[in-house]
Amino acid sequence: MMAADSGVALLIVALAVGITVARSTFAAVAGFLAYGLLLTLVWVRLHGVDVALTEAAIGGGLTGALLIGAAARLRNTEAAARAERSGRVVHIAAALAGVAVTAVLAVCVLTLPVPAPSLAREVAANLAATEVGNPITGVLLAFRAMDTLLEAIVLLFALIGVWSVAPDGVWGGRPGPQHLYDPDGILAYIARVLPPIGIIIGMYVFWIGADQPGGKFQGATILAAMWLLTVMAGLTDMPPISRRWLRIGLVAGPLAFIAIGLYGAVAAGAFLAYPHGFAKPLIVAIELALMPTLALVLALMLAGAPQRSALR
Amino acid sequence: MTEFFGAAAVFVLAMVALGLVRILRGPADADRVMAAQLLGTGGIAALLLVGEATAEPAIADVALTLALLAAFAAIAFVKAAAPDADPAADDRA
Amino acid sequence: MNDATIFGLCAAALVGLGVYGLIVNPQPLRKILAFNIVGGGVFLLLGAIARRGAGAGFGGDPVPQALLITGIVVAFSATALAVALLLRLHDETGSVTLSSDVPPPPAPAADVDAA
Amino acid sequence: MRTALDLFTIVAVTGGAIFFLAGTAGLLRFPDTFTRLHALTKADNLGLGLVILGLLPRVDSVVTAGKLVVVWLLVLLSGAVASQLIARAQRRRELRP
Amino acid sequence: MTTTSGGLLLVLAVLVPFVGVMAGLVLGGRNPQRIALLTLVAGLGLALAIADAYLRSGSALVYLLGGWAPPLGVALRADSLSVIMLVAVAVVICGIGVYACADFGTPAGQREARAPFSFWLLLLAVWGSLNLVFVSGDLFTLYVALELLTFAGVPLVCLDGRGETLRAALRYLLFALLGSVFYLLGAVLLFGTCGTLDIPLLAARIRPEPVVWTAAALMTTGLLAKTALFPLHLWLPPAHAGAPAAASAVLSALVVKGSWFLVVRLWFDVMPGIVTFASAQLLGGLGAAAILGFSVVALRQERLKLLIAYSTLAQIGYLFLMFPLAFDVAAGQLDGGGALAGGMLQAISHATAKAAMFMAAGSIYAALGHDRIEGLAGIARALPISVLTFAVSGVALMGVLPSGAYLAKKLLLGAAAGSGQWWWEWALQAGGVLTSSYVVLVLARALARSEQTIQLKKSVSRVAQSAALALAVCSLLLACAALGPLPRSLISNPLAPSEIASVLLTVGGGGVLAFTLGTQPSRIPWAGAVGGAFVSADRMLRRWPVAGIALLVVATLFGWTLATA
Repeated sequence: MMAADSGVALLIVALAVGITVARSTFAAVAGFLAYGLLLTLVWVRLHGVDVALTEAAIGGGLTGALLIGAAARLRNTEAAARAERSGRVVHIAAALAGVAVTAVLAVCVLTLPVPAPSLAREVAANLAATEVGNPITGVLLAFRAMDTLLEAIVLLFALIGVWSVAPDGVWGGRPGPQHLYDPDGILAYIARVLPPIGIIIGMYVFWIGADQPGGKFQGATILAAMWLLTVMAGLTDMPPISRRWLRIGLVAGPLAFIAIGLYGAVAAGAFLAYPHGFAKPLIVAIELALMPTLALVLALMLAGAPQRSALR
Repeated sequence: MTEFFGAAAVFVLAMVALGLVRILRGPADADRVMAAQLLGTGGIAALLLVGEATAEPAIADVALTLALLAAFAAIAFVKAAAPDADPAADDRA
Repeated sequence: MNDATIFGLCAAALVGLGVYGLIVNPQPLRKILAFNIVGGGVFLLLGAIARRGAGAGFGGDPVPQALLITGIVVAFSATALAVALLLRLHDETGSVTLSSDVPPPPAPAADVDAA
Repeated sequence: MRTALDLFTIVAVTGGAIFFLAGTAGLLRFPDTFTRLHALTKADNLGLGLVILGLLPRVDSVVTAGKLVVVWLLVLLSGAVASQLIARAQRRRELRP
Repeated sequence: MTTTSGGLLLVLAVLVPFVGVMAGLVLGGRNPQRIALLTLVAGLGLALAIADAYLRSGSALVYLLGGWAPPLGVALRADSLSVIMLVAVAVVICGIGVYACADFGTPAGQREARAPFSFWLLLLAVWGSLNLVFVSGDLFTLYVALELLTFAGVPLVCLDGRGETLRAALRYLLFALLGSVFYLLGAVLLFGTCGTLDIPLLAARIRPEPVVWTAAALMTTGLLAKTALFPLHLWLPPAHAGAPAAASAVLSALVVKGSWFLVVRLWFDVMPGIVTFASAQLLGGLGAAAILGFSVVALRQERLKLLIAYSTLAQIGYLFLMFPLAFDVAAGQLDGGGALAGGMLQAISHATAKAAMFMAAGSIYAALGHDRIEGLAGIARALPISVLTFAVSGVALMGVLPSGAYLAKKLLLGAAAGSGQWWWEWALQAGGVLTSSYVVLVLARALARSEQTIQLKKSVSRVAQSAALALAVCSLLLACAALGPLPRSLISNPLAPSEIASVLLTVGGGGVLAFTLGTQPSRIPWAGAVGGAFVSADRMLRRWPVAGIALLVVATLFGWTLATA
């Protein structure tokens, strides 16, 4: 399989070259969709199926849709951007810099210590205490649960940032444009057919996460995508961001996480620790609480800043 | 069989690589999105073949996720390119 | 040469390319893309390091793999925030240039009530 | 039995690969957006279908087999929808003065 | 390693502001402001409680999250540096919070307004993120903390929604992302080499070798880009000058300190033995270049807020002078001691004084409707408190007696003399003179008599002005540190001839500089040309491709100086 690995690696590099030098921004973004796909393949080859699932959901789905939507909206700025293109000296200097970075990193990769340091043994020795079968879930929700809590908060802050650039007049309103609903259109068709399947798959990916690759984040991404699909088809509309239920939904997951963490401080001696025998139920409870929040945050981040007054 | 799946994966990937030319060359943006969208199909095939070669059952879930989100970018493109287009206008034109 | 090394070298190339793109491309969306390419490279390097740490029955060290998932989410948040700023800049000014050669800000609103 | 199934797998996967080849050829050689779209959707979807068909006998659980079939159906569905939407968008662009 | 008593306070210091953000988000309307003010009180109390617990135990507070010890788990840790920063930031945030009440109230008749809502939530977000930066003991958690800080800081830049500020915010975000990706790359390499991300464990395992040098160079450079040290400063002037005053104060006084603090952590705690003489000189050299260059550019500014933004850039340079001074040549490693204490004192003096200065400038702007330095004549009569604030914080930055910066300078001068690095003594003294030059320039304008009585566009809240003054006075009072933790011998009789001479030299030298290099048409032609050259060099460096290449050049230089022992 070394040939396949080398082939994929070369393909990714070639694609990255294409994305970097493409004249058209749109071409670069479309290339980026394929980039996410190829990275998914690499994660599988590197035995990181959990990572592959995340990349498939984020790289293949959300980031791609976000960027391609932006590229389509910015099409009329292409000419101006091209006029601003850097000069030859900058190109040469930047190319030299890029080559130097690559060379230094390549040396680093080749001189990494052998045998490689690894925490795999520690994880294996302590996984039983977390009562989950998937080591990634064990790391994300027990050993390094703080990072996962912070990750949920990062998303929340980024969303506040996205909202904060809204025009003043439409504050509290609905994000994104109003989409027309065409009952006979193919978009409405797929927006009716796909979401039920997507919800099942999303819940399934979430549910198996405790013991096999999968988890709240990947499941939430799928749910968010399904919701956005119905919005884009005009079947539903984004809620105004001033809605109380929406605000509650945004913080419910992290707050539940913190509450369970504090319960651990009382009952198990440390913040984010789980009492003996209750680790798995509590981990599942955290994931269950986080999933709707994550789906909501992700969908709202993709929808962008409020654009329409809530009254209309 | 492992070698066979590996070879098949490489072949499908090579096809994907050729398709990338269309993404970069265009000429229309529609060509690019379409090529990217259909490369996704090739990517899923390669993924399944690689997964078979490494015998990881969870690969099917990755493929499922990719397939589910396959059309997402294309729809986002269509919607951003013509957000308020009247669908009925197509049939009149 | 094993798979971890191959993809580690691939990661090195991606970081270099992304850095090049970040410097030369004036269009902010291209910079966001380049940032994602560098990010992909860094993640790939971490993935290769995780693969090197395979052991105890795992195909890769689970700790760096978990860090990767967090990293991918953080990179997505960054992208979403940058795109939101960019689109708003475009709506507000009709241009997306980042050039500092445009005239300096005429007057900041010191307080928001006045704005 | 094993060899027969292996043979089936090899034939189906090879067939799938050939369809991918055809699809890529169409993507590169056909003259305009609409013909490319037409050729491609057919070829790639059939290609994936054959690959999945070839992999089915090797799957040891019914659930995984079901997942693979769902993958194919989903790709068919989204391919059809996306190509129609893209074709509409492209036609609208071309019709615009 | 085990959890110490009082460790849970560290968790709370991070969580309380974050929970405040979430509560404000849910309750909406005018509540974010109320919740923020409540959280200010609670957070200040927590910071003081942590300081108390630290002083009681006499050693670092540690908390093992989830009870898992590193390398598998993540530990929070508060040493003396963390405690100092936690308390200083809490005080500054409280001052800014009081000041901002005047600017960021929700207008009557509106249920919820965008700018106040965002400001109060982001203020708490910045605070929680900074606290996390100060107490986290894990390089990856620190990466997440850095990103939290960036995501909270960037929207503050463009709260008023004008195109210019949106552009500044986007530049800031993109360059900061480049910085954090460099940091992450370095952390990944360290993990690949040492198999841990925990700071004490890393310090024990790290060895001088190429991968470590690369990692250290990448991380340092990435953090410098986020701190806006010369020549990686392209994003700071428009961002800090364009933001509303309270937001500028947050960004200038606090947000840049987060990444600066991480450089301190990295150099002093992770790799004190990896640092070489040359690399420490390089870091100090960039700082010295920042002091000299940006002070001159500050003199050439026409707008007060841009002048203060450039002053921030110069002061950031000052914060890096402690690195070469802390280098123990005999032992071949970085050693805390007087230089580190001086640097920390300088950082908190700057945090308090710079927040006060931006807030005073904000009041002046609001009252006049502009902030052109040319048009400041007569403002001292109209807004005495704000001008006094500016003067006091200016004195605090100059490092003349009596101020915290004075003590800091003394400590750094002592370290320079002790290690025989006389050239840094020059840089330190020149820094004081250069700082005084732009302070004198502004004060001369503000105190000048104006022909016609000045028309105020708007009355400025007295409470807000007093909050700014209080912070400025805090900066002066830091001199009292000599009565507590620092040796009393540092402070000398302010009326001693040598002290008076030093003050006169600093202020007088600043006056001469302001007169020769300032904005008005100079009577000395070469001085105008010199000032103009600095301005064009700065404009050149602030172009994106130049800054990008500079970033890589700086990284290369660090890698090279680290490798050549």
